Amino acid sequence: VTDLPAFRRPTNTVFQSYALFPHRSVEQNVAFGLQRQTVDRAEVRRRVAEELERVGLSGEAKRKPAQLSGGQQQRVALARALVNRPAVLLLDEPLGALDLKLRKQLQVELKRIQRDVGITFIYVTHDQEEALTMSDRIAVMNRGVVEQVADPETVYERPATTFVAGFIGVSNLMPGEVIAANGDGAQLRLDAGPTVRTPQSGGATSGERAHAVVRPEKLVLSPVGEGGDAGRPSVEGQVESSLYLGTATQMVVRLGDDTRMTVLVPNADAEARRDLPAAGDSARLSWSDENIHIVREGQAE
Amino acid sequence: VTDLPAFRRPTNTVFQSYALFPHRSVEQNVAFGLQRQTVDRAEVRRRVAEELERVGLSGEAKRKPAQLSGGQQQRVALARALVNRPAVLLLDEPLGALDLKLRKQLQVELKRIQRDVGITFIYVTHDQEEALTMSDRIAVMNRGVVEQVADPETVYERPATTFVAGFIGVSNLMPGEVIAANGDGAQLRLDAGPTVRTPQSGGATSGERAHAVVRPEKLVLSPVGEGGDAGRPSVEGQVESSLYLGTATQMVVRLGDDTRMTVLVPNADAEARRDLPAAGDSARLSWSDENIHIVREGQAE
Amino acid sequence: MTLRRRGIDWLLNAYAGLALVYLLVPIAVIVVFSFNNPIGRFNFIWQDFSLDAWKHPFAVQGVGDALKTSLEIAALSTVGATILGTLTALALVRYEFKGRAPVNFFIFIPLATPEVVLGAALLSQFLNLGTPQLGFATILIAHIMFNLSFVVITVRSRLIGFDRSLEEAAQDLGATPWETFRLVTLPLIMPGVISAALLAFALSIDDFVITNFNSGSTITFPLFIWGAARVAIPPQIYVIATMIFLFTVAVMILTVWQQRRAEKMAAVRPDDAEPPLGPPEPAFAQRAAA
Amino acid sequence: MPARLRKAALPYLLLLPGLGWLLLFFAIPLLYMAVESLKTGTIDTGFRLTWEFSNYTNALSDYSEQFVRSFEYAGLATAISLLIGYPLAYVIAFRGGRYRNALLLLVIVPFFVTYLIRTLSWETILSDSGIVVNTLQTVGIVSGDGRLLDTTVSVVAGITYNFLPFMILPLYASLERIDGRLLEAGYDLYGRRRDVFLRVTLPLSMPGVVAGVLLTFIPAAGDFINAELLGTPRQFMIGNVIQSRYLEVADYPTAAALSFLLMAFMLVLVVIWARIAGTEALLGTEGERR
Amino acid sequence: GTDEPAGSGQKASEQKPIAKGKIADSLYIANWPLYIDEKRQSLQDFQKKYGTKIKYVEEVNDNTEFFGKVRQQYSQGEAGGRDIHVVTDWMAARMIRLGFVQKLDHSAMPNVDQNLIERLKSPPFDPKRDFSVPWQSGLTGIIYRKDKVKREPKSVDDLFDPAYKGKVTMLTEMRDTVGVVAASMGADPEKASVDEFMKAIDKIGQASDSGQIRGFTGNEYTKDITKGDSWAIIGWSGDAVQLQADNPNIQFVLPETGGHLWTDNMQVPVGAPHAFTAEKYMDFVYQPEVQAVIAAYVNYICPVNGVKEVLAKEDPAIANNPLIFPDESFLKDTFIFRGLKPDEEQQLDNAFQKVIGA
Ligand SMILES: Nc1ncnc2c1ncn2[C@@H]1O[C@H](COP(=O)(O)OP(=O)(O)OP(=O)(O)O)[C@@H](O)[C@H]1O
Ligand SMILES: Nc1ncnc2c1ncn2[C@@H]1O[C@H](COP(=O)(O)OP(=O)(O)OP(=O)(O)O)[C@@H](O)[C@H]1O
Ligand SMILES: [Mg+2]
Ligand SMILES: [Mg+2]
Repeated sequence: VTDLPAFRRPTNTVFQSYALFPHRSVEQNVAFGLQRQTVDRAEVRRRVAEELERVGLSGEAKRKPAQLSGGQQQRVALARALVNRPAVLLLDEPLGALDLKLRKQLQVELKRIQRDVGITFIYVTHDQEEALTMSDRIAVMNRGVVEQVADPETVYERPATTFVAGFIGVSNLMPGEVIAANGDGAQLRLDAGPTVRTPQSGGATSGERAHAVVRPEKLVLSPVGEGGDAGRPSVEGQVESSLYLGTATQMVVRLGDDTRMTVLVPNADAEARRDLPAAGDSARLSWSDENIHIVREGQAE
Repeated sequence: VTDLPAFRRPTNTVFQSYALFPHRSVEQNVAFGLQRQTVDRAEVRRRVAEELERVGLSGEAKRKPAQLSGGQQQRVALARALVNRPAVLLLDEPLGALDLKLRKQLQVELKRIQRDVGITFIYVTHDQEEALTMSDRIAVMNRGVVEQVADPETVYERPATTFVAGFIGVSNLMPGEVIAANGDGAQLRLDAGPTVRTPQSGGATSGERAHAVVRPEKLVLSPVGEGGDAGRPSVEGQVESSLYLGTATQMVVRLGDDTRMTVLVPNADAEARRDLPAAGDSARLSWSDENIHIVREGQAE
Repeated sequence: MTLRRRGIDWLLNAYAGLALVYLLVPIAVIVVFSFNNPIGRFNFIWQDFSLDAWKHPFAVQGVGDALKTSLEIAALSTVGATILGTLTALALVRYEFKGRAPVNFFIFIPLATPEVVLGAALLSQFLNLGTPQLGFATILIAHIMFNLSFVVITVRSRLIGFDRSLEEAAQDLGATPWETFRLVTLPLIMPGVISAALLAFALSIDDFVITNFNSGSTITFPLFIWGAARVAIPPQIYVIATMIFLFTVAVMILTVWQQRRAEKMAAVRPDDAEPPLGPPEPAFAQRAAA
Repeated sequence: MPARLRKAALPYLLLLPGLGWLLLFFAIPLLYMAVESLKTGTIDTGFRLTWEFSNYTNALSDYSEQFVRSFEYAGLATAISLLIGYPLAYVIAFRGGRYRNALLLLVIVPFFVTYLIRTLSWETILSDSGIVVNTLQTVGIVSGDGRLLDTTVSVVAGITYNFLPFMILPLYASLERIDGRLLEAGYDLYGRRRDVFLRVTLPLSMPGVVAGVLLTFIPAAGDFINAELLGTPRQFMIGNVIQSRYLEVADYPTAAALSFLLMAFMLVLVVIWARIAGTEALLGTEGERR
Repeated sequence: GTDEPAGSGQKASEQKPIAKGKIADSLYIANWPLYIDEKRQSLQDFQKKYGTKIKYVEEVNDNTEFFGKVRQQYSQGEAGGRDIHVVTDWMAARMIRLGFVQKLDHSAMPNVDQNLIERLKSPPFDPKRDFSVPWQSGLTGIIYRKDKVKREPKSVDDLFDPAYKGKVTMLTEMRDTVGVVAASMGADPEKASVDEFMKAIDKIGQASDSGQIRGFTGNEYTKDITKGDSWAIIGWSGDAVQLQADNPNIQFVLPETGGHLWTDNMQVPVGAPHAFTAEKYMDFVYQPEVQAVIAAYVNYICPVNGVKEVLAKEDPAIANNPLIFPDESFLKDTFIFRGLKPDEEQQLDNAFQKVIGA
């Protein structure tokens, strides 16, 4: 495809900066692509109207881009691309320029429209949450190299590399040494002390260095001493800080080997929160085997 | 204060757009304020250096703003204001222009610096999470009117008005009628069916319309039929959509009276997620009394 | 396809090249003929190469004084027009006040008025008043007059792209209004002001028409050329022209360079960058739009 | 409070010097000229105000030819400038790359050679025995005994040359502002180069065209130097008449009347032009403000 | 030391001559371009002798243009600092008529009385030379390129020969052009009627419209003829002489029907700050040896007797050139354009201005 001139390619792009034609009205903007492909007048008008309808801008058809809000401009850019029914639609950080609330709202809308028209969207974003919520499949790129392609859940639960782990969500990386690895899992002696078992070996071979990854919400925080259910693997450390997020409380725990672990404690019920350890207290972090995951050094960029 | 000319006021501001002087070097920018107040040369140099040290830009002292990254520019703006040791520092969406990752990082830094210099920061932001994590007290304004002033937890857990409830975090507003209210709580008959008790009356009087608010993470989702623990109040509805957020799964449930309720289910363990109801299933939402809160119609903007 | 495109590109570039040649040929001729060694008075047939004219560029009686007068007037009128014009521009861009639109229009009229008319009108005034006596003073007055609008418009175009929050910031940091202007506003509009000054200087030193009306017995460089042109232009004049030319080019290169630096730092949107001798384009666009 | 008062007065204080100057040496002179234009008399007997409005009708009927010619030539020159200037500005803006400023400098270069001299240089270039004429004669474009100098061709060529930069600079300014991503978008939406140029580039450069046309046409229509040096009375424009009526025949009333007529025509044309082109220009600039 | 300026607008007759005074230390002369030797010897000598610094400004490019410039001041008795201006006969006449110039005191100018050539002693507009002293005189005739024309033009009619279409120029000075053409049509410009002049103007107009006449010029015709852009033109003798020096193909011929003899005169404007010194200078340049330097350079008709002799030694070529030192027989083919009444002048000027397109 790349060696076709742009105007021959069966794709369209929604530009990071929208790149709307300032001198053309909304509908003229949307019509631009069709007019280039000798579609007859009436047809053009019909499809433009339909597309504006879809993005809910029928009212603004005659306006000039400069007279629209950021969100509306974004929708025009979208309509302008969609109206051509490309095989693939490339969206380059389409919501990057909008403020939080508007972004959230347009995310939902974009999903709706995508389902509606059934075109493949390639959606470029820096916002991990956006990535997780919007996509069927995510490709995480690092310095132009794809590090993992998978469905959101896999990318989040089982990041392929430390970069992915760090980029999507908060990563808790515990360094250690693989002491045993085979088809159904591996054993890792953490520098923090305990030895842990992971469900997959992630191709690690015994003897090599690797990281164990646990997501913050998968960690259970309990006061030291009372052993918790001994079955579960756990590490100990000292609470460094505690941050109230509303839906949850985020705590940072420093382990023996100075690795920082982030724990997300849902604010399910108030008293539960009240007896959370405060900064300075020492605490135990435990998790269930299935929630730990191994990432090999090598893959760490 | 307001009728003093700007240049006489004991406050300083960090502007939304930083408004750094492009023709002056970083240190000249920072020195600007002090030079206006006949502080002697050496003193100025000392304090500027110290301030740049604080924001970690000693290395860039001689650079021009245009040669700095967004984050660095932000820090210069901060230093330029701080160096004057104002009684109050006003920050107008200081991180608004930065991208997610950088924002998070600078939030932490700002907190550190604030503790460090001990100046009162007035921090304007649209980002609810920022508000919750950064502040000791939050004032929520709607159309220039302050709707609530309180510490983050109170604002989140017990919003004073429906606007506040909606603005800070996702709000689940269940409309209903107050059937009884007194000092230690009120009773509300929800349009969705059940009657609920709330810990405070929020000044509501029986007979009037009001909303019951429950935060998404406080709701417990269980399949219909199995009554759950009957003690807990609950409502029934139909799952509309389910969104994977990584740390949690967000589900929208439509109640009998078409109120939409958002539920946040922590992704604590995998199988728990697996047997979450899918879109279309009907489900029961329950909560504990202490987590429900009453907001009066009137206050709803 | 791509071949055809390359063809078009080539043609376009060639065309542009020719256009440039058209612009430069006459200047080449001037430079060349400054080295001519004409027989007799007339210097428009190439005889043979000679440096005589370059050795004594001011040998021709009166040309030195004329040039001196021109430079003095250009310098003074540039200073005058630049100051007055900048103040006016500031008022127009910075303040909402009664009668701004009419003022804007009034500023524009001189630009839409042919030089002949400007000169003639001013002359009728001087003639009717009888004073001041036509000469240096009247030329200076005239030059400041026709330069003003150009300055206003050039500076204004710069001010329009100016980020006001910078001034708020300065005030917030305790700068008095005057300090704010001196330390923030002025340095930032300086490139615009410099462009304006250059433009004014160029227009002034080059002006014949208006000067011719109001010069009395004072003779500027263009007037001298006009007189000489009726008889014969000695090579010395081409020499001086070439010298002026080379000098201005040097100045230009310097300003372009320093403006580039200015633009880099400037808070105004980079697309406000104007060629140093850039015309009052935005203003005209605005007027045209009004 | 006094501070407030001062604030309110400030814009007027800033305006005072510049505006005052223009009032004193532009507006009032026009009044004097108005009076002058209604007088009768001869240079010897002196002129008396007799409200002779016929001066205007006479001037118009006597010199309609020169009026028409002026606008003819100016229009021609403007059109040609546009044809020459647009591609050049386009190439500099989009292909100039690193050399943009250098190329721009070349465009402005003619400014740095005294107007009269560069015009005289054309006299040399176009002279009957010069290279240009000879080659054109051998090619047969110009008849054997034909000539270029002292013809419409030479005059229009001179005008075009002298005001070409006024066309190019605004064109460049507006082209250079066009956001490259808009063109990208154009191609992405199946636009061929032609489409993208006609539908995107051209409309967005309208402000430049508007400004350029104004900046070229106005001085061109008032010019008399080119006709004087490169033409003969048969090419004389209204400017020639005004200046000779004023400075040579000392027929002030007619000269003043002509001046006003010229100025009136000019303003009318400008306003009309602004109305036609206005909207376009406005939108163009609006676009950049984003 | 300045002298009493005479009140303006006074009738010439009643005016008192310039009072004697002492030599001022500065003097302002307004003259035509290139109308004096390059070194300006006479100025330096004058300064050597009287210690007067002379401001010599070449500001007269055209009689009417100059008149337009100074009229306002002169009419208010202001000379604009000028002590001497040099204008052509008819303009000199107008200046006198308007009382713009001061009456000269011949007793202060012995050399003038003694050396002024006969032919110029009493022109119609100033019979006793009370208000004007000739600077240089000249002839208006035909200049042509020997190498371009097919045969030597004898009369002005030859300029209307279609063979020279587009290669003919005439002068913007109305009296020069109209004079010679009218003469070629059988009129005598010394006393011709306005109608006869108008006829000439019509003829010129037709030729101009037909393109026969390339254009009307001031001094700048010298360029065209040298370049060869024009072949046969109406021009001035002095230029012809100078041009010849550079290009022998350039020739001057006095039309059989008569050429125009004109004079550029020095005058002292009313209000001149150094009128007496001005007289002294006029007298000064009427010394043959001083005048010789000027004559040798400008090559117009020299109004001063005795110069020929001076030059005979140094530069016989010039001394024997009839265009510079014409004998009476040569001068009989010349006419001096008659003085015009203001209304006549207005009429002819307007008509002529129309023809030449300005
Ligand atoms: N293939 C390439 N060759 C040369 N330079 C490139 C190339 N790709 C990108 N760049 C340079 O890297 C810079 C960033 O490119 P680009 O805008 O594609 O990054 P991006 O990933 O889109 O950034 P963002 O995600 O913030 O939009 C560009 O300004 C360009 O100069
Ligand atoms: N007191 C006021 N009087 C008049 N207009 C006002 C006033 N306050 C604000 N505005 C108008 O409202 C607009 C927005 O004002 P302002 O920038 O203060 O909003 P904001 O809350 O800061 O927005 P954001 O939070 O996005 O920065 C301004 O452009 C201004 O025109
Ligand atoms: Mg990008
Ligand atoms: Mg704000």
